[in-house]
Amino acid sequence: MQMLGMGQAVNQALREEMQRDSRIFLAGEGIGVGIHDSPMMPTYGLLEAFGPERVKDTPVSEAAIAGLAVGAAAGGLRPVVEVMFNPFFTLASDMIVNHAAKLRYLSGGKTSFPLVVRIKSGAGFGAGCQHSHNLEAWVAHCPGLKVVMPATPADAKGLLKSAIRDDNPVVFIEDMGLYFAPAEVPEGDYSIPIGKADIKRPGTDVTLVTWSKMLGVAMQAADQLAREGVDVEVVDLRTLTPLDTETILSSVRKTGRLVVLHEANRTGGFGGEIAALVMEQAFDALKAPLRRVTGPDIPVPASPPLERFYIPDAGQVIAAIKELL
Amino acid sequence: MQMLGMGQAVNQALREEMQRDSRIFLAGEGIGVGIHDSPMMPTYGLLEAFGPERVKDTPVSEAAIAGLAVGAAAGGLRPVVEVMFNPFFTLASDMIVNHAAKLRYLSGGKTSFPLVVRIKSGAGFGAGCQHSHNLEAWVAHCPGLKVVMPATPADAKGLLKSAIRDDNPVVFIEDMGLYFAPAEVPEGDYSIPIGKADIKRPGTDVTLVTWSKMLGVAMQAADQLAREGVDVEVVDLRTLTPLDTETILSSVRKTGRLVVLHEANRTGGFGGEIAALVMEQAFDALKAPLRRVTGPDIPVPASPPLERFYIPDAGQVIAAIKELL
Amino acid sequence: MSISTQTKLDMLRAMLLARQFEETLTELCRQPGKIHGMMILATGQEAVGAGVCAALSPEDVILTNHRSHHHLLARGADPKALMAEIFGRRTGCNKGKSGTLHLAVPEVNALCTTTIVGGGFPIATGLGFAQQYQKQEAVTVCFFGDGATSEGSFHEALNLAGLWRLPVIFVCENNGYAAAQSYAEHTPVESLAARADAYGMPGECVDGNDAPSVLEATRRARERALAGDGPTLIECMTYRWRGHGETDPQHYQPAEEIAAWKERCPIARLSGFLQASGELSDAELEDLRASAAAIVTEAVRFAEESPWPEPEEALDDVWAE
Amino acid sequence: MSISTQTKLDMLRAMLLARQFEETLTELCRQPGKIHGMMILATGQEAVGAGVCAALSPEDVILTNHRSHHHLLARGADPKALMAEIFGRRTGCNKGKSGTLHLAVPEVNALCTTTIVGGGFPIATGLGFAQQYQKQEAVTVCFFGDGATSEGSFHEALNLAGLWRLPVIFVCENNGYAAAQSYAEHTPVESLAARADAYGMPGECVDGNDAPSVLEATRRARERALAGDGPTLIECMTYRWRGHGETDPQHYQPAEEIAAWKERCPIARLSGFLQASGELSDAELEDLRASAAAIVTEAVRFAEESPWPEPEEALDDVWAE
Ligand SMILES: Cc1ncc(C[n+]2csc(CCOP(=O)(O)OP(=O)(O)O)c2C)c(N)n1
Ligand SMILES: Cc1ncc(C[n+]2csc(CCOP(=O)(O)OP(=O)(O)O)c2C)c(N)n1
Ligand SMILES: [Mg+2]
Ligand SMILES: [Mg+2]
Repeated sequence: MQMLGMGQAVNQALREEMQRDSRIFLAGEGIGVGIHDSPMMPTYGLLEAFGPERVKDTPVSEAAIAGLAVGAAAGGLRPVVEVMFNPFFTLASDMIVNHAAKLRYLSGGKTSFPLVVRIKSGAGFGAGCQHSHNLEAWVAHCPGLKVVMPATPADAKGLLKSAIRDDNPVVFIEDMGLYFAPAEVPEGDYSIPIGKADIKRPGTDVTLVTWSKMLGVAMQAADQLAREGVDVEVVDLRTLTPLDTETILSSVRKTGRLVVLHEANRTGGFGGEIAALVMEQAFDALKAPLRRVTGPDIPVPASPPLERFYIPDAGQVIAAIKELL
Repeated sequence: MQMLGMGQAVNQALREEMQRDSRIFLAGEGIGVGIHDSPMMPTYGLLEAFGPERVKDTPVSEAAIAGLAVGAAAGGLRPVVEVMFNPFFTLASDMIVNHAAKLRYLSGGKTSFPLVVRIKSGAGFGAGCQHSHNLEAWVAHCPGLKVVMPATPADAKGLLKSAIRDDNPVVFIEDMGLYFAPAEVPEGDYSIPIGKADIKRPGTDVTLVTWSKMLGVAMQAADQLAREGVDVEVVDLRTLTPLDTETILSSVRKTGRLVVLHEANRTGGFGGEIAALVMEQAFDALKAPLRRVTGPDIPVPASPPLERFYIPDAGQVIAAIKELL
Repeated sequence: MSISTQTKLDMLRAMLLARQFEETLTELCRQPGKIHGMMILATGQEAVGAGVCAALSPEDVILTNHRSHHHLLARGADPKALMAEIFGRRTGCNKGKSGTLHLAVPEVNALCTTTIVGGGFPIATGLGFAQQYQKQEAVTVCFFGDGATSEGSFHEALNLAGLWRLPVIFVCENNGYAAAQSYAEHTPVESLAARADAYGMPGECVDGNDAPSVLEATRRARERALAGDGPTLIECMTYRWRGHGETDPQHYQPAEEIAAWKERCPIARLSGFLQASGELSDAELEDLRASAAAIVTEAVRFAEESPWPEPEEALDDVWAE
Repeated sequence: MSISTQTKLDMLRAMLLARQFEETLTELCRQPGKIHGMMILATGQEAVGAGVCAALSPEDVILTNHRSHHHLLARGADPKALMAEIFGRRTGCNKGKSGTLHLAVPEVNALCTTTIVGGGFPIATGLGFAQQYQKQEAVTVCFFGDGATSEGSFHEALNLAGLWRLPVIFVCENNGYAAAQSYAEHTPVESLAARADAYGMPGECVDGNDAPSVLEATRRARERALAGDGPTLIECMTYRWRGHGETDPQHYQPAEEIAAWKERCPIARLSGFLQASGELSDAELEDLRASAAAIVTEAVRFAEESPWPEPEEALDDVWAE
C-alpha cells in the first residue's frame, strides 16, 4: 500500500474529490503558490493540477475567506477553505460560528451550507502561542458544525472525503505534526463516516480516549504498558461532533476505567465532555476515578524545552493509567 | 438596603470605580448615547457623569474595541469595554484570546493587561441565535483570561470591582435577563474575590452547580424539592476561571451527587469541566451518576415557544435530581 | 436608460406595501403581547429596496440585514409568510426560527439574511464568486447600513471583490445613523462611496429617497458586473424616520431633522412625479394604497390565526441530511 | 528639517547592526539544530526600522510584527537579549516564551509584539488612545506589511484612529509580498498610502530604502500627531531580499527582481551618500562594520552559552499578581 503523510493523504482526497465534482474549489492563504516547497503539504501541486479558477490564493483576510465559503456554499458550490493556523480561527469565527453553523437553522431548513474549513493545528513547531492553540473544543460547542480530527493519514483521506460530501459545514482539523509521519493509505476512492470513533487498539483494563496527534502518544503508552501486562483500549474519536457515544460507552462499560488524552489546554477542553458523558451514562461501570492527560493551562511557549513540557507525552499517560489500576 | 437590577449594580460599580481611579475608561457601542432610555441598563447616565473623554461610544467595530482595550491597558490605563451581545465576541476574539490573554506570557511576564471585557449574554429576548449564544466555555478554555459570571446584582457589583482592580484581563459576562430583577445590593464600596464560588443554598442531598441566570432556576427547583423533602445544595460558581474547585469538591464529598445546570449548549459546555473535576477528585464520594441540565444542542430560536423550549427550567432540574435519588 | 411607467408603478407599489407593512408593525408593537423581540423598521427608506430590486432579474441574489422588510417585499417575498415569521408562527417563512431579524426567503433568491452587522459583506463575495465560477448571468446585491462600513468585514470583502472582479453590488443605505450614533460620530470622512477607491471599484452616491435614481445606479452597476468589470459601491442617502428599533425613544435625532426628511418622503416623491407626468391618476393611487392595505391586513390575519410551533420543533432544521 | 550627521550615522549604525544580525541568523539556520522554529528576516528592509526610529524620542511607543529584528535593534533593544530569545534561552528578553516571532522589549517601549498579521492595528489605536488620554508628549508607531492591510483590523483601527485623531503613525513596510503572494495579487489598487483617504488621514508614500526619506516622513507625521492632528499612514516601498522565512525557496520571486533591488541596498545607499558628502571615511565605515560584527558575535556567544529554561518555567508568567 502507498505510504503517505497526512498532508499527502489530504492532498489525495482533495485531488480525487475535485476530479469527481467540479463544484468543489479551494481557497486560502498560500494554498496555491506557497512558501513551502514540500510535497508533504496538503495543497501541494493542486494549483498546477486544477488551475487558478479552482485553487484560489487569497489575501490575508480570514473573515473574507470563511465568508467566501459561506456564500459560495449558499450559491451552489462546495468550498474547501483553509485556516492557516488554529489561532487564526478567531478571525474567521464569526463567519463559521454565527453564519455557516446557524444560517440553515435561521432559514427554517431551507438552505444548506456544504462547506469544509480545514484548520492546521498543533504545537511542536516552535512558533509559540499565536500559531499554536488547539481550539477544537470551541468548535465542538457550536451546534450546526461537525468537527473532524483525524489521527492517521488513512483516516484523514477517508474522513475528508466524507466531509466534502456532507451537506453540513464541517471543520476539519489537521495536526501538522502528522504531515511528516508516513503511514499506509489505501489507493483510490473510499470514505470513512463522520461520527464514528475507531478502536485503534482493543484492550480490557482501561479505556484511553484520544484524537488527532495524541493517538501516537496513546499507542506508545499502550505498547509500553502491554509489556508490563496492562491491556489498554485506545479509542480514537476521529470525530468530536457528532460524538460516537456508543463506542466510548461500550468501551468504558467493558474496562471500567477512563483516561482522556488531548493536547489542548486542560480546563474547558473536550476531555470534559467525555468525562460528563461517561459519568452520566456509564457511571455504574466505573471502577476508578477519571484521569485527564492534557496540555497544561498555559499558552504554548516557543522555546524547545518549554514547548516539550507543554505537549503531553507517553510517560504522563502511563503514570495516569497506573494511578487507576 | 437598596434594591437594584444587575444592570444598575454594574452601573454603580462602574461609577464608584471611575470616581476612584481616573485611569478607568469605558468604550463600546452605544454605551454613552444609546437606544435604550432605561436606568436599568448598565451604562445609563455614565456619559453625563464622566464625559465623552472617559465614556467612549465607538463605531460598530468589535475588533477595534477589544484592541483599544489591549493597547490602552499596555499603555497604562484600565479599560472596561463592552461586547454588546455574546455572539459578537467572535469578532473580538482574536484581540481577547490571542492578544489580551497571551501578550503578557509572550513578554515573559514583563507587561500586564489590566482590562475588563463586559459581555451581555443570555437567551430570552426573542432575538435569535445571532444575538443569543452563551459562549462562556470558549473563554474559560483560554489560559490568561479570567471569566466571571455573576448571578445576583450584589455579586455583580462586588465582582466587577474586583475585575476592574485585577491586573489580568477579565471577561465579565452579564445575563441580560438579570437586569430586570431587582435584589438587595449593599451601598458603597465592597468587593467580592474572583475565584470564589458561593453556596447560595446549603443542602445535604445533592449538589447543584450553576452560574449566572440559571441560579434563579436552581433556587426555584431547590425550593420546590425542599417541600418534597429533598435538600439541595446550590453552588453558584460566580467565577468559571479560576475555578473554585475546593467549594465544588467539598460539596460533592458531602452530598455524593452532582447536577450541573447551565443555559449554554450541552455539548462542550462548561458543565463538562465540572464533571471531569468531580470525577477526578471526588470519585469515591459519588453515589450516583451525573446529570446535566442545559440548553439543547441547537442555536437559540426566536419564536417564543421555541425559545422557551431552549432555556432550561426548574422542572427539568427537578426531574434530573429525582433521577439521582 | 429609460424607466417604463410599468416599472415606476411597480416601485411605487413596492414602497406602498413596505410602508403599510411597517406602519402596521409600529401599531402592533403598541399592542402588548403581539410582537416579541426587537422590531426594526425601515420606514422612510423604502426607495432603496424598491429602486434596487426593480433593476434586478429573478436570477440575481440579494443579501439583506436586520432592516430587511422593504428589501424583501420589493423583491417579491410573500407578505403573509413574512408577517407570520415576525409573529413567531409555524407558518412563517422560517418556521419561527428567525423572527424578524434574519428573514431568509430563498424563493426570491434572498438565500440568507444576517443580523450580524457587516456579516453580509463576506457572504456576498461568496455568492458573487459562485455566480462568477458558474458563469451565471446574475449578480449579487448586498444591502447594508452606514454603520456596517465600520466593520472589518467591509474592508476584507470589498478588497476581495475588487481583486477578483466579482459581480457584486454593494448597496449602502446611509440613513445617517448606526443605532444612536450619527454618521459623523462613526466615520471621519464625508462620503462612503469614496471608500470604493480603496478597492479599485467605482463608487456612486445617489439620492436614496428617489427610487428612479436608485434604480438607474443599480442598473449601471449590474451591467458593469455582468460585463465582467467587477463590483460597485452605491451609497443611497436616506433617513431613518423611526428609532433604531421600536423601543428607541430617538432622543438623539433632532425633531427638525426628522421633520425635514419626512418632507422628502420617497413615496410622495414618486407618486407626485407620476401624477404630475400623467402616469398615475388619483384613483389609481388610491387603488394602490387600498391594495397594499388589503395585503397587509390579510398578512396580519394570516399570522394571527397561524399556530405557534410546537416547542420540540426547535430541534429541527439544524442539520441537513 | 535637516538631518544631522550624527543622526545619519546612527541610522547607518542601526542598519549595519540589523544586517549583520540577520545575516548571522541566515548562517545559523544552515547549521542543523541551532535555531528552532521559523526564522523571518528583514534583510534589505533595514532603512525602515532605522529611519522611523531615528525620528522618535524614548517616550514614543513602537509596535512591531513577525519581521521585527530591524525595528527592535534600531530602537535600541539589547542584541544579546534578542539573540538569546531567538535561541530559546532563559536569558532571552522574554525568557523563551516568545522566540523570534513576538519579541517584546518594554525597556525600549516596544511593549508588545504580535505575529497575528494585522493584530497590531487595533492595539496601536489603544496605545495611542492611552497617550492622548494621559496627555503624553508621545506617539505610537505601528509597523506592518503590505499584506497586513488586507485584514479587517486595518480598516477598523484606522477608522477609529482617524475618527478620534489618535497620535498613531501607521508605517507600512511594503516589501512587495505577503508571504508568496505579490502585491498585485492581494490588493487591487496601486497605492496603499492612498487608502488613508478613506480614514480622513494623510497618506504618504516614501522610498523605503532611503533612510533619510523615511526619517523625514516620520518626523512630519510625529509633529502632526503631537499637534493633535491625528494619525498618518506612511507607505515605505522596499523589498524582501530573502524568502518569507528562511525555509522559503522564493521560487515566486523573479531572480532579476531580487537582483535589481539588491542594487538599491539601503545600507550602500546611505553609506555611499555619507562618503560622498565627506561625512564618513572609509576607515570609519570599516569601524562601524567591525563594531556591528563584534556586537553580533558577542550576542551569539551569549545566547549559545546561556542556559535553557527549565521545563517547569513554562508555567510562569501567565498571570499578573
Ligand atoms: C456585529 C454586530 N455589532 C453590533 C450589532 C448591534 N447593532 C445592530 S444594528 C446596529 C447599527 C447598524 O447601523 P447601520 O449599519 O447604519 O444600519 P441601520 O441600523 O442604520 O440600518 C448595531 C450596532 C450587531 N447586530 N452586530
Ligand atoms: C492572522 C494571520 N494570518 C496569516 C498569518 C500567516 N502569515 C504570516 S506573515 C504573512 C504575510 C504577511 O505579509 P506582510 O504583511 O506583507 O508582511 P511581510 O511578511 O511581507 O513583512 C502571513 C500570511 C498570520 N501570521 N496571521
Ligand atoms: Mg444606518
Ligand atoms: Mg510584505
